[in-house]
Amino acid sequence: MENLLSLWHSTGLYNFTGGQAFMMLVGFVLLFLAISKGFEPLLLLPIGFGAILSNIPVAEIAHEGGLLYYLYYGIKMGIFPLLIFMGVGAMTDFGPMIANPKTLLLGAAAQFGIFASLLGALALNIIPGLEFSLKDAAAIGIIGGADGPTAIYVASKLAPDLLGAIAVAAYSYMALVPLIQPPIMRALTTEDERKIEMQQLRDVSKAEKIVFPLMLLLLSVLLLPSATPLIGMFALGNLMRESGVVERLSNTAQNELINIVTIFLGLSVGSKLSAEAFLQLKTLGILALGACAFAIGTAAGVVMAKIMNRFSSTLINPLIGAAGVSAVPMAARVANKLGLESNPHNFLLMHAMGPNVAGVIGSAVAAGVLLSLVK
Amino acid sequence: MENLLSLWHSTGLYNFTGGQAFMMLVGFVLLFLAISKGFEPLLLLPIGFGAILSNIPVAEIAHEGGLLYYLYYGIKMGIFPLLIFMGVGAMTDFGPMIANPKTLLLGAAAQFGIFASLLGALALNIIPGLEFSLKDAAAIGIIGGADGPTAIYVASKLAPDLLGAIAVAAYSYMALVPLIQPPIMRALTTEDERKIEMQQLRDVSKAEKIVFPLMLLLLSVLLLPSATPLIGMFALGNLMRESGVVERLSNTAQNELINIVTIFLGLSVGSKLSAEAFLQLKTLGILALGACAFAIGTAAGVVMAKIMNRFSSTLINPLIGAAGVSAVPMAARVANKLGLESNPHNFLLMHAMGPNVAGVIGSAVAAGVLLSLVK
Amino acid sequence: MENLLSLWHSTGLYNFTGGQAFMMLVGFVLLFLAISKGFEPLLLLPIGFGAILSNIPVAEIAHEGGLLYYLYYGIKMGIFPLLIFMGVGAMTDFGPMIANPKTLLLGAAAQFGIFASLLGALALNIIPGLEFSLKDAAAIGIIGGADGPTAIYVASKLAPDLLGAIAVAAYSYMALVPLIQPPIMRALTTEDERKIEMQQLRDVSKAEKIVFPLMLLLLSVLLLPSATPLIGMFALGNLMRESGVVERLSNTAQNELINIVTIFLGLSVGSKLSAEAFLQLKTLGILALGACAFAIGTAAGVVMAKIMNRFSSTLINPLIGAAGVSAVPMAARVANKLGLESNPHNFLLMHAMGPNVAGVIGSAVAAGVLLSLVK
Amino acid sequence: MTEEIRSGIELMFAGMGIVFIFLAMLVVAINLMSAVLQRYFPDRSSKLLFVSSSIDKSTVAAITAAVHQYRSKHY
Amino acid sequence: MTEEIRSGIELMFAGMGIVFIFLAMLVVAINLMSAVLQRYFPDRSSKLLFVSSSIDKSTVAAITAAVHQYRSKHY
Amino acid sequence: MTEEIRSGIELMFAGMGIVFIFLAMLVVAINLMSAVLQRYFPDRSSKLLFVSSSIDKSTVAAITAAVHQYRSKHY
Ligand code: NA
Ligand code: NA
Ligand code: NA
Repeated sequence: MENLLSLWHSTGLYNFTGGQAFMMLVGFVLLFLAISKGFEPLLLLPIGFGAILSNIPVAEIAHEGGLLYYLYYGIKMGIFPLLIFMGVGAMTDFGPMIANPKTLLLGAAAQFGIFASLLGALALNIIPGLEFSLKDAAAIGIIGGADGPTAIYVASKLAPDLLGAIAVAAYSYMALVPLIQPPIMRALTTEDERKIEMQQLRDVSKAEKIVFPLMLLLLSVLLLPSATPLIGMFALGNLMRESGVVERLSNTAQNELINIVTIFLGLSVGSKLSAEAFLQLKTLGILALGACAFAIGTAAGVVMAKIMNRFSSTLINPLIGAAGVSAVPMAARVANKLGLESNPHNFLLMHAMGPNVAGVIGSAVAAGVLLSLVK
Repeated sequence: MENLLSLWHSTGLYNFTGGQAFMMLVGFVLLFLAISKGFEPLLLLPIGFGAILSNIPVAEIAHEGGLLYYLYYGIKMGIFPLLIFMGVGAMTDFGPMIANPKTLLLGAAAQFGIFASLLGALALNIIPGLEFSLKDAAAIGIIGGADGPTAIYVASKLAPDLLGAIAVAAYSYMALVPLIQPPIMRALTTEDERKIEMQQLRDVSKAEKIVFPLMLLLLSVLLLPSATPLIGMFALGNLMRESGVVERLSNTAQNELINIVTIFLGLSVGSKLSAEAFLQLKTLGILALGACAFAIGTAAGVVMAKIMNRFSSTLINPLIGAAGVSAVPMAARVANKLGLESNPHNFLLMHAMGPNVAGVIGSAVAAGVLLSLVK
Repeated sequence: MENLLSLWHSTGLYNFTGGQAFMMLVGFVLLFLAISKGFEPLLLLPIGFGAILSNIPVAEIAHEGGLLYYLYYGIKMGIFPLLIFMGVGAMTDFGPMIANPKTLLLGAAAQFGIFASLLGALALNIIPGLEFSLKDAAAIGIIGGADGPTAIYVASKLAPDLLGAIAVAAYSYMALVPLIQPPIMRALTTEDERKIEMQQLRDVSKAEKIVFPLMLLLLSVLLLPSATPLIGMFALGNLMRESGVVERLSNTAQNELINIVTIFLGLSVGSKLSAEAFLQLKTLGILALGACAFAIGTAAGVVMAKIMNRFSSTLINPLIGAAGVSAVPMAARVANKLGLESNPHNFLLMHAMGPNVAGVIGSAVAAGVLLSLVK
Repeated sequence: MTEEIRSGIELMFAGMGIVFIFLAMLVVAINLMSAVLQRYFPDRSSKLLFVSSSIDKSTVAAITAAVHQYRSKHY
Repeated sequence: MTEEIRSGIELMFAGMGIVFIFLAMLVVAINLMSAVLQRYFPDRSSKLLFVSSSIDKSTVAAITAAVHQYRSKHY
Repeated sequence: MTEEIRSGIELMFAGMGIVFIFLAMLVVAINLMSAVLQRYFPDRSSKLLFVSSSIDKSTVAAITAAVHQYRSKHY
């Protein structure tokens, strides 16, 4: 009898708190989005599952002694996001960007979303009950970078409590890029602008592709050392890819290693989706600001392209400016799709890949600025 | 001269203790069983090798500063068995069980072996020199779960000193399933019962397979949170498999990740095969109780099938009850083989897969009970 | 303004020290050697990149909180080199050595390079400003083993400060084997000796290949336990390969696992290439002694073969003695190439593989001696 | 009968009870789920496994080879 | 306007400034690099991607199959 | 001659001695093992490596293709 009572007292049903129940629901919603809607399933499936696991009453899987507690060290020490970034570097082809370097400026402009939403977060402090520190605001702004590992890396350093909400917002909005971007892109461009055909990209030599990651790293070393963990691991991955002499390492970095780390990273991020941290007004603020960040970044990229067209004879289709937010490769595909709508013979995909990968660099640079100036 | 003497004093020959020599022999026997007899080589080869390495005099590979000491943290923290369980989940097809859910009850009945041998361990305390605590008894009982990672997980929490012997017993008896089970199965069934043909299983839809792991997890959350680390990681692996949206994660979980962890887990388990811990009367008790656990579990599964046939018109071939101990997929194959002996047209394999995977769930549930009630 | 100043103060340009700049240059040179010259790119690319990353001012990637700091634990605890050694074991075919066991003696002789350069290091202490302790000298000598993981393992235990320079020397000279060895081999052999054709190797049975790693381990346990971490993991890898029952573990050990660990090991070794540790007279000494070690080892192997020919009727081509330094498989290829030059029908490759893999065992044994006698 | 044995027996009843309750509830839950899903999402993709192909084998050989060659060149 | 907002605005200007300076310098550096490399290392290996093969497909089929069979036996 | 050099020389003799003893004992052990195993377990599976196949290549092409197609559909 005593045993039975102690059993009942150890059930989840007896111990559930409302917050835990709600957060498990959030986890199931993320799983639904990942599986049924195809929202960035590689990340949102483990994150959603991690959210469920970490909110199970009694089990304490995210507390000392539990699996997610130990896995989280990989984020706390910055290891997981950097390894993923290395893998992404090994998957990235900088050819289109090297062939048309001025598209880098589109990737720069699109980072405006980061700083605008940082400012927005500070402005939201006028709402009673909301209190974002400068660190919080910076971590929220980085959602606008549209780059998962960068967002997680910055948030883990500046605002670990907000990590769960920030990662969820970042990946969700990346999945929503095909919905968020098109109206903004249409509103800011004329039909004629969307019809602009761009000249074919030149071939980029192997030597250029090998030298590029080293040059990128060197520039970052000289100007912005705080960005070098991110940019360095990215450049390492890319160098392994392009050098051609360590194919087996490059393959492992972009396959098994990134897969293993993705599972661990997702679960650990999910472990930060606790009721105390997530069920706050702040989370709504983060979600709202994240959406603004994406929208503003998109707009800034498009506008930048239009400005550049004023000063140059070889025109840029402003649609590819939107790809500057990164969200590789969805944003580039969106630009391609809208281009085809206006001109069925206009394939913008390769042209959009330039600002797209430039956006990854841009947000890593922005992350470096935030990590070095926000204290 | 001094140097030579100090060299001689540093040889293994000079420093060997009888216990170490015996344990290295145990390691070689495990290697022999793994390589020549095909006894669960994926685990017993690394375990046997770990036993040899950890018993080398002077080298102290299982002590602080040695490789096996550090690898063992993966077990101590519960990481390795849970990751293996995730991989097993990603390899498991619950289709046959979902098609015929009442076979789950066979998987429940077969867990009787766990609790019977738990009781047996306590009863053995009447033998002078044997002293099994309740925790020890629970860890020994779980051998009857016929599931490696579950046994290791429970033993590492409740009786880490017995971990080596328990893991060796669990994997050895799993390899011996084709010898242990048939006589019991024949003794408890009539020729007519063994001839029973079962109706063909219906197709199970993708949606059912996706929802199942989530339902399983939810039930475990509500009823038995202490089982959720095991069941949760198992469900995660299965969801990755069935969802179809994270194929690369699922492949990595069931290949490279599980392989890497298997090597580490085996070596770490082997490092617990030290003379002090293994060369005890307790070990004989564990081996004897483990065999009983398998035998009783097999019998319970068969008897349960016969009981269910009393109350149902669609008959179950009681041979598949034996598959309820899990030991996937050997136990199911044994059932199939015995079925074919009695009726050459009776393929029981798919029918036996239902109770077989149900047995995995059943022993994870039993593990949860033990972890929550034994303190 | 203040912000701008603080930004300028946070740039790499402002904070660079001469030492850091020089070490980054060293890193770039290593990358150049790896990519353009094909110098052991699998290791030298990550090592070079690690050298760059760890010398970035401000970022402190090799200090607490940085990625390379945490990765270095894998070396500090001896985990990475041992896992690589396991993978190398899984890649090694001992067939040619078992078919002609006396070639083991060539692998023994070639280890003379280790002890000669150890002595050389102690002798160099007469140069003012150079101060090599016995531990330093032993760690330097092991470069002559021509075996990366062994050198890293020994250096991490005896002289972690010299680890960077030692690893760089070891891998660089391994890449230079085709330049270092031929003149020595030609100088010590006559044209007639180089023309010696060796009798075809017999087939080696599967049973012999399975028993060999166990015998090797056992011998090491009895004679030299301090070598068992290295030899044990090597034997484990080889047993996984030859046993044929754990093919999936063997494949993972020689592919994904070794690739992942190679990336981590390379980066961590690179993190030890700091200006304070590297920009010393010691480094020049290490580079000079390393070259001597390779040269002396090569000579010793060749001379040993000639001595053996005095006492045996079945002649050995002394060129294969040079392969005894290990540096698998380059040294064997060098022997083959020189043999073909003297006799176009004389394929020595398989004959040279015997002393080549024997050299791996030989240097692991020498490592065991150093680890047990040098304190 | 010692105290320990008594608690062992209690554990056995509690344990087997929970195992049975758990798996029995899972039976119910699966039946419920299958009923609901088969009604509202009646896909049976697994059937496709048994559809056999009737394309001429030599055509297949040519296609396979072409794909292989294409991949090894273009990927 | 609070102190915090002010530092936020400062951060925005500093941040966007650095991002633009960084990427603009990268544009310059890439242009420089491409000029130098195209002059001194004028390889264009990527062109090879567009060279199409004209070997008879059935020959290829035979070769592919042979290679496969060889590998599965001899490796 | 310093104390250190002396211990270095001692180390050299001890080290080379052990290396030679170890590998020489390994030679003996291998010879022993080979003698025993070749007598009692005279398998020579590696010979199989040199058995070449004489199946008609086009038959192989068809089989390979069929296997490929089967796998891609049924696995
Ligand atoms: Na971005
Ligand atoms: Na079971
Ligand atoms: Na060597």
